[in-house]
Amino acid sequence: MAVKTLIQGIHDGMREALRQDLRVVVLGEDVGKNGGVFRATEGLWQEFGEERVMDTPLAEAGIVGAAIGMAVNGLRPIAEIQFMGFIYPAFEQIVTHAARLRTRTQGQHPASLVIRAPYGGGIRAPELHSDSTESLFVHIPGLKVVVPSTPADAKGLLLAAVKDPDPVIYLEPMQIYRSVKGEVPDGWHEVPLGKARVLREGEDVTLITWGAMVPLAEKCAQAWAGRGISCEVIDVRSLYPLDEETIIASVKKTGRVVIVHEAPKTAGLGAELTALINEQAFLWLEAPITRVTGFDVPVPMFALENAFRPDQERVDRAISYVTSF
Amino acid sequence: MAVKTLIQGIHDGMREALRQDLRVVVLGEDVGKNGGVFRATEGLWQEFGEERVMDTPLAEAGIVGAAIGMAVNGLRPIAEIQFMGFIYPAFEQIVTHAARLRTRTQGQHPASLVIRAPYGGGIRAPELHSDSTESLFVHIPGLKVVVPSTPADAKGLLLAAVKDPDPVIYLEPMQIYRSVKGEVPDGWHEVPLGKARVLREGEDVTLITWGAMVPLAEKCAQAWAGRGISCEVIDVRSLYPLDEETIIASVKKTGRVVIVHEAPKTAGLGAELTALINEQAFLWLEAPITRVTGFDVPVPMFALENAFRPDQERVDRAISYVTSF
Amino acid sequence: MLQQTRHDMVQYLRPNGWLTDEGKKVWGGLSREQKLDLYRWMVKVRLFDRRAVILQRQGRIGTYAPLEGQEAAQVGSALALGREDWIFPSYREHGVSMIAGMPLAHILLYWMGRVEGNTAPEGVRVLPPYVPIATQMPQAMGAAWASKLKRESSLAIAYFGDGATSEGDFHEACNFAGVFQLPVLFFCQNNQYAISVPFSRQSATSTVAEKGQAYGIPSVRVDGNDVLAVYHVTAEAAERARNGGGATLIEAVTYRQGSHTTADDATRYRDPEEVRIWVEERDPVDRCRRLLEREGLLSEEYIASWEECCKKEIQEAVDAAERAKAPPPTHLFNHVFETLPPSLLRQREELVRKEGGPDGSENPDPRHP
Amino acid sequence: MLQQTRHDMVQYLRPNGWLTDEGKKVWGGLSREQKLDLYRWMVKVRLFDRRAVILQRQGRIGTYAPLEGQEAAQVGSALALGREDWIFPSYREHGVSMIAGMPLAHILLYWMGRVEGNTAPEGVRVLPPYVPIATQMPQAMGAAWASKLKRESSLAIAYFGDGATSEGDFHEACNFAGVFQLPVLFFCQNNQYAISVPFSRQSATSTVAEKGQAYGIPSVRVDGNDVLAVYHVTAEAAERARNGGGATLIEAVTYRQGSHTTADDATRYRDPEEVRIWVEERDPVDRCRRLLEREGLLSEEYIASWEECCKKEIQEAVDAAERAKAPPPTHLFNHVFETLPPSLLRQREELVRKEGGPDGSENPDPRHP
Ligand SMILES: Cc1ncc(C[n+]2csc(CCOP(=O)(O)OP(=O)(O)O)c2C)c(N)n1
Ligand SMILES: Cc1ncc(C[n+]2csc(CCOP(=O)(O)OP(=O)(O)O)c2C)c(N)n1
Ligand SMILES: [Mg+2]
Ligand SMILES: [Mg+2]
Repeated sequence: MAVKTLIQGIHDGMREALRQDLRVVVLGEDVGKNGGVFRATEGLWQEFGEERVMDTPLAEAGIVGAAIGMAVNGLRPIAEIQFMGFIYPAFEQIVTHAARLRTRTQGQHPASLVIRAPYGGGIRAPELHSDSTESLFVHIPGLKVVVPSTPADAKGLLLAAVKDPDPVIYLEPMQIYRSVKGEVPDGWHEVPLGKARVLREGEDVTLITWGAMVPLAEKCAQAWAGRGISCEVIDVRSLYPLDEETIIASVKKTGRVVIVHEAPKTAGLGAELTALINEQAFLWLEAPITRVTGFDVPVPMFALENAFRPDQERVDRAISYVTSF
Repeated sequence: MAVKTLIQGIHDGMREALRQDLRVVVLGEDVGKNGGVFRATEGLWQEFGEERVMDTPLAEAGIVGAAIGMAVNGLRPIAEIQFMGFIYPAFEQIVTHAARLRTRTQGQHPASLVIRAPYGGGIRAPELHSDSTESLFVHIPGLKVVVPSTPADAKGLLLAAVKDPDPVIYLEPMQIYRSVKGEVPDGWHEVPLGKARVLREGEDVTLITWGAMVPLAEKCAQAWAGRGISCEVIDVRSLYPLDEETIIASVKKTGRVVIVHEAPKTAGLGAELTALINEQAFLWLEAPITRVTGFDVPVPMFALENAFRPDQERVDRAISYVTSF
Repeated sequence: MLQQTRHDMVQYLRPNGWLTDEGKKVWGGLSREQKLDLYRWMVKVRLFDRRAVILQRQGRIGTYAPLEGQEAAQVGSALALGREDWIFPSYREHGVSMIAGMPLAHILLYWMGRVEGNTAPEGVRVLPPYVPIATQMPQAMGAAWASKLKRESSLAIAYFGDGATSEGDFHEACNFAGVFQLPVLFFCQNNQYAISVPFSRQSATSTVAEKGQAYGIPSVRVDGNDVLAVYHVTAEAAERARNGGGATLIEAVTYRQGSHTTADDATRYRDPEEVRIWVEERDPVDRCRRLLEREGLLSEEYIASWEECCKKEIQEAVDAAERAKAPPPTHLFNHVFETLPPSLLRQREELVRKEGGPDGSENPDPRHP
Repeated sequence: MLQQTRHDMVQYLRPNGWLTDEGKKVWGGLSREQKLDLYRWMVKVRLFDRRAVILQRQGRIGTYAPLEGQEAAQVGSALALGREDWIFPSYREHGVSMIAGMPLAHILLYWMGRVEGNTAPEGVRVLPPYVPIATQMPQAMGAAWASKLKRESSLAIAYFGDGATSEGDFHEACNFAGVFQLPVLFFCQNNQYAISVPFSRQSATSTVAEKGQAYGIPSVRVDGNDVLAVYHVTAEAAERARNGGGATLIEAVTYRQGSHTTADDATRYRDPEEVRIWVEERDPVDRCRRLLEREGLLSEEYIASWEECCKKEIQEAVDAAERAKAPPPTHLFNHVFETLPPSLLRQREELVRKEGGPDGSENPDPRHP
C-alpha cells in the first residue's frame, strides 16, 4: 500500500472503476484533457480515451440529466460538478429525478450514478466556491450522501458508490485534498456506505463530525486528552444513510455530544443528528447536545472564512460546556 | 371583516399590495388572464393591467432571476412558482443570489422580493405536485420562510413579506386553500414575520406544527383534552426566523414536545426544532422530543399520500408516547 | 430527403383529406396495414382519451391531461420508432405510450395516483410521464449518448410541448445533442398553449423549429395534425439518427382541443372561434378517415367495428385498473433504495404497526395490475 | 445602421492598425478625446491586470482571473454605456467595472477575499462579479424589464463568456428578453475557451451570434479585439434598446491571452502557436496604438507618461487596498438581513465573546477602504 493524498485516493478510485467496469464513464467540465480543475481526473482521458472520460459543455443540469439518461441506458456515470456551489443548476435533475427514478419506475430504473463535487472552505477560493450544503441532499429521500476524510476512505467510498445501485452524492472536502495523507489499498477497495468511522475511542464526550472538520476534531480531542477528558471522535462519513448504531452506542457511553460541521447551523445536518440522538438516547444524555457550526450567514469571502468556520476555540468551548454542564 | 378562505386571504394580500405600493408587480406562469391555476391572482390582471400582473414564459430560473433584477432596479416583485415541486429549476437563483445579494453588495441591493408557491399534499394532485421541502430554504442564510394556516395570516404574512426588505419564501398549504375559513381584516394588514401563533394553550404537551398540519394538530389536541391531557398547539408560521421565545416558553411549561410536519423526517425542520429545544430547554424536557412526519420516501403519488402524511393516529401515538414516557 | 432545416411546414395530407403531390409518393410507399394502422391507433387513442375524461368526471381517476386533437402527432411519431428506442414522454403522451406497449390499464392506474402504472412491461422502453416541464430532455439526450457510446442503434426521443422550449433544460439538452451528434429526437407538440399562455408570449420566434439553428441540429416543422407527414418526418429523422447523423428537432404544429387538464377551464383564455377552427376544420382523425374512405380502405362498418373493438379493450383496461389490488401502505418503502437502511426499516415498521395488518409482503406484482 | 442580424464579423480596425472604409467613417465621428480614451483605458486596464497577476504571485491577493487580450471588448463596450445603465458583470470584467466607476482599490479588495470590494460608490450601477456562470443574465433581463415598466431610459447589460452560452440561464434570459422586447444587451466575450473547453466542444454552432435567432433578438458578431467596432456596435445596440427596439446579443470575438485564472495552467490545453497568433498578431492594444500613432495622436512620450500615470494610480489603489482596515469577524453578520433575528444576534454574541474584542461596531466604512 502506498501513501497518498485524499485527492489521489479519489483519482485512484475513478481509475480503478474505469478499469474494472466498462460501464463506467466520467463526465463533467474540464475533466478531460485538463484533468479537472483540481486534477482529480488527471491522466484518465489520456488512459481511457474520450469515450470514457468526457468534457461536457458548461451546463450542470445537462451533465446530471445526461448522467441519469446514461444510467437508464446501462452505463454507470460518474459526473463531476466543479464545485458544490455550482450544483444548484442541477438541483432539479438530482432531487426530482435521480432521487426518485427508482421509486417512480418501481425498481426498473434505479439511476445508478455518482455525482462528485468538491465542497467546503479553507482554501481561500474565490467567492461562492465554498458552500457546504450537504444537508439539502440528506433531506431528499432516495439519495445517498458520503464524504471521505482519509485517502483510503476516498477510494473505498468512491468504489462503493460506483457499485451501489442507487444515486450517491460524493462530496470532497477540498481543504484536505492534499493535506491529509494515508495508505490507500491497491486494486478494488470498498468502504461500505452507511458505516461511520470511529477514529478515536473515548469515554467522556462524543465528537461527531465529517469532512475537513475531522482533523480539527482530532486535534481538539488530543488537546483534551491532556486535560484528562477523553473524547470519542466519529467521522460520520456516510451522511445518508447514517450509521445510527455506532453513533448511538457512543452517546450511550459518553452521555455528552458535540457535533461539528462547517455548514450553517440552522437545519444543518447537526440538527438531524441531535434529533436522532434525542430520540434514541434521551435517557443517556447528561448535557445538551451542542453544535459547533458555520454561522447562519452566507458563506463569506475568504478574508472572513476563518471567522465563519468552526475552529479549535469554539470546539473547546463546546467541550467545556458539555463536560461542565 | 369578512369571512374568507385562505386563498382569498392570499388574493386579498396581493391586491392590497398592488393597490398601495406601485412598486409591486406580480409575475409567473398563468397568473395573468387565467388568474393562476388555483385562482390566487384571479381578476388582478384585469384590475391592474399587464404591466403589473405578468404572465411569463415557462421558466422558473427566468422568473426568479427576473424578479431579482427587478428588485435591484426598484420594483417589489411577487413571483409565483406554480407548485413547490417546480421551484428547483430556480434553486440557484434563490439560494445563490436572492439569499446573498444583500450580503454580497453590503446592503446596497437587498433583493426585496416574495416568492409564492403552493406546497404539500392532500389534494390528490398529479405526480410530483406535492413536495414540502421547506427545510431546504430554511437552511439557506439570507432567506425568510413563512407558511400561513389561516386566512388572516395569509393576508397578513403576505403584506409583511412584501414590506420586508429581505427575500421571503411564502409557502401556501394548498390542502387548506379553501377548507380553512376565517375573518380577514380589510385594508393593509400585517402579521409580523418571526412570530408564532399559539392557537391553543395547554399544560401537558406542546404540539408544534405549521401549514396544513395545523388543523390536524388542533383536532388531536381537542381529542386529548377529552382524555384529560391538555396540549398547547403552536403554529410556527414563520419557519425562518423562528419564534424561539414562544416555542421555548411553551416547552418549559409542558416539558413534552411533539412536532408534526409533512416533509420527510430526516433533516426536516423538525430536526432543527428538536435541536433548538434541546439546546435551550434541555433541563425542562421530560420525554424525547418526538417527530411525526412524512416518511423518508419520495412523496408518493396520491393513492398512497394518506399513508405518507402524518395522521391523527400517528400524532396520537406520539402524544401517548411523550405523556407516558 | 429531408432538408437540413425546413421551416415551411411539411404537409402531405391536407385538412380536406386530399394528399399533396409529395404526400402521394409517401402514401404509396405504405402497405395497406400501415395505412390502416395510422387511423386505427388514432381512433383508439381518442376513444381512450375521451373515456379517461369521463372517468375523471365520475371521480374514478384523478386529474387527467387530455390529448384530443394531438392524436396525429403522437401516433405518427410513435409508429416511426422501433422497439429498442427509448421514449421519454411528458404527461400528455398516452397515445405514444400505448403504441410503445404500455398497457392501457397502466396508463389509467397512473392517473388513479397509482405508481404501479409507471411500470413498463419487459422490453418496453418507455419512461414514466415527466411532469416537471422539459426535464426529460437532458435525460433522453443522455440515453442517446449511451447508445452512441455503446455503438447501439437505438435512439432516444423526448416528447414535450411548446411551453417546454422556454426552460433551460430544453436548451442544455439540445446543445449537448448538437455538440456530440447524439441519436436523439426532440419532438415538440406545439399545441399553441402552455396552459393559458399562447406561444406568442412564450417565444419571440414564430416557430419552434427555428430554434434548432442555435444548436446546429436540423429541425423540421410539420403539420402535427397530418399523421402521414408526422410519421414520415419522424421516420426520416430516426433513420438519420441511427446512421450517425445526430439529433433532429421536430415541431409538430397541433392543437389541444380540450382543456389543459380536467382541472383547467380553457374557455377562460381561448377564443371559441379559434377552437372551432381547429376542431371542425383541422381535426387529425377526420382528415385521415376521409382519405382512407376515399381510397376504399375504410367502410362505415369497419369503422363501427373498430370502434367497438377499441371500446371493449378500453373497458377491459378500466376494469383491470379498477380491480387491480391496491398495494398496502408499506409499498411506500418498496423501491426507495435497493436495500432499505435501518432507519427506513424502522419507519416501515411504524407504518406496519399502525396499519395493524400484514407487513406489506403481499405486494401484488405491479406488472399485472 | 446595424442590420437585424450580422454574423459576418464587424471589423473597423484591422489587426495591422489600418481602418476599413466603414471604420473610417465611424472613427471620423469621434472626438480626439474619445479616440484617446479608447486607448488610454485599454492601457490602464492592461496595466492593472498585469499588476494584479503579480500581486497574486506575491501572495498579496488570492486567485485572480486575468483579462489580458480582452481589453478592447471590455473598454469598447463599457465606454458605450451611460451612467444610468445597469451592469451585471462576470468575474473577469475588471475593465468594465473600472470604467463604470468602481475604484481600483475595490476591485483589488474583492480579489483579496474582501466583500467590501463589492460595494459600489453612490450612483455606480455595477453589480458584484457573478461567479456562477450565466446567472447574471436573467437578473440583467429583470433589471431591464423594470426600466421598461418604469418607462426609464436605462438599459441593462450582462457580460458573460462563450461557455456561459451553454447554461439554461442564458437561454431563459434571452427568451424573456425577446418576448418582452427588453432593453438589455447580452454581451458575450467569446474568448474561445471555457477554462480548457474550446468553443467547438461547447456548441455545434460556429458562432455565438447565430444563437440570437432562437429568441428573435438581433445579434451581431464583432471583432472583439477591435475597440472601435466594439464601441460602435454596442452604442448602436444601446441606442436601439433605449428607443424601444429591445435586446441585442453581441458576440465579441476575442482571446484570453493568459490562463483562466492564476490557479490555471493554460499550456495544458492550448496550442502555443494559437496563443502566439493572438498575442503577436491580433493584440487589441497594439492595434489601437498603431492607429493613433499613425494619426499623430500618440507619441512615445505621451504613451510613457500615460503609463506612468496609470501605474501611479494602480499603486495608490494597491496601497489603499492593503491599508484598508479589515472589518472585524462580526462583519459576517452586518448585512445578512436588514434586522438581525434573535438567533443571529446570539450567534454574533458568540463570536464577540470568542474574539474577546470590541463588538464589531467599529466596522470601517466599506465605501472608503
Ligand atoms: C418546471 C415546471 N413548471 C411548471 C409546471 C406547471 N405546468 C404543468 S403543464 C404546464 C404547461 C406546459 O405547456 P407545454 O410545454 O406547452 O405542454 P402542453 O401542456 O401544452 O402539452 C405548466 C406550466 C410544471 N409541470 N413544471
Ligand atoms: C455554474 C458554474 N459552473 C461552473 C463554474 C466553474 N467555472 C468557472 S469559470 C468557468 C468557465 C467559464 O467560461 P466562459 O463562460 O467562456 O468565460 P471565461 O472564463 O472564458 O471568461 C467554469 C466552468 C462556475 N463558475 N459556475
Ligand atoms: Mg403546449
Ligand atoms: Mg470563455
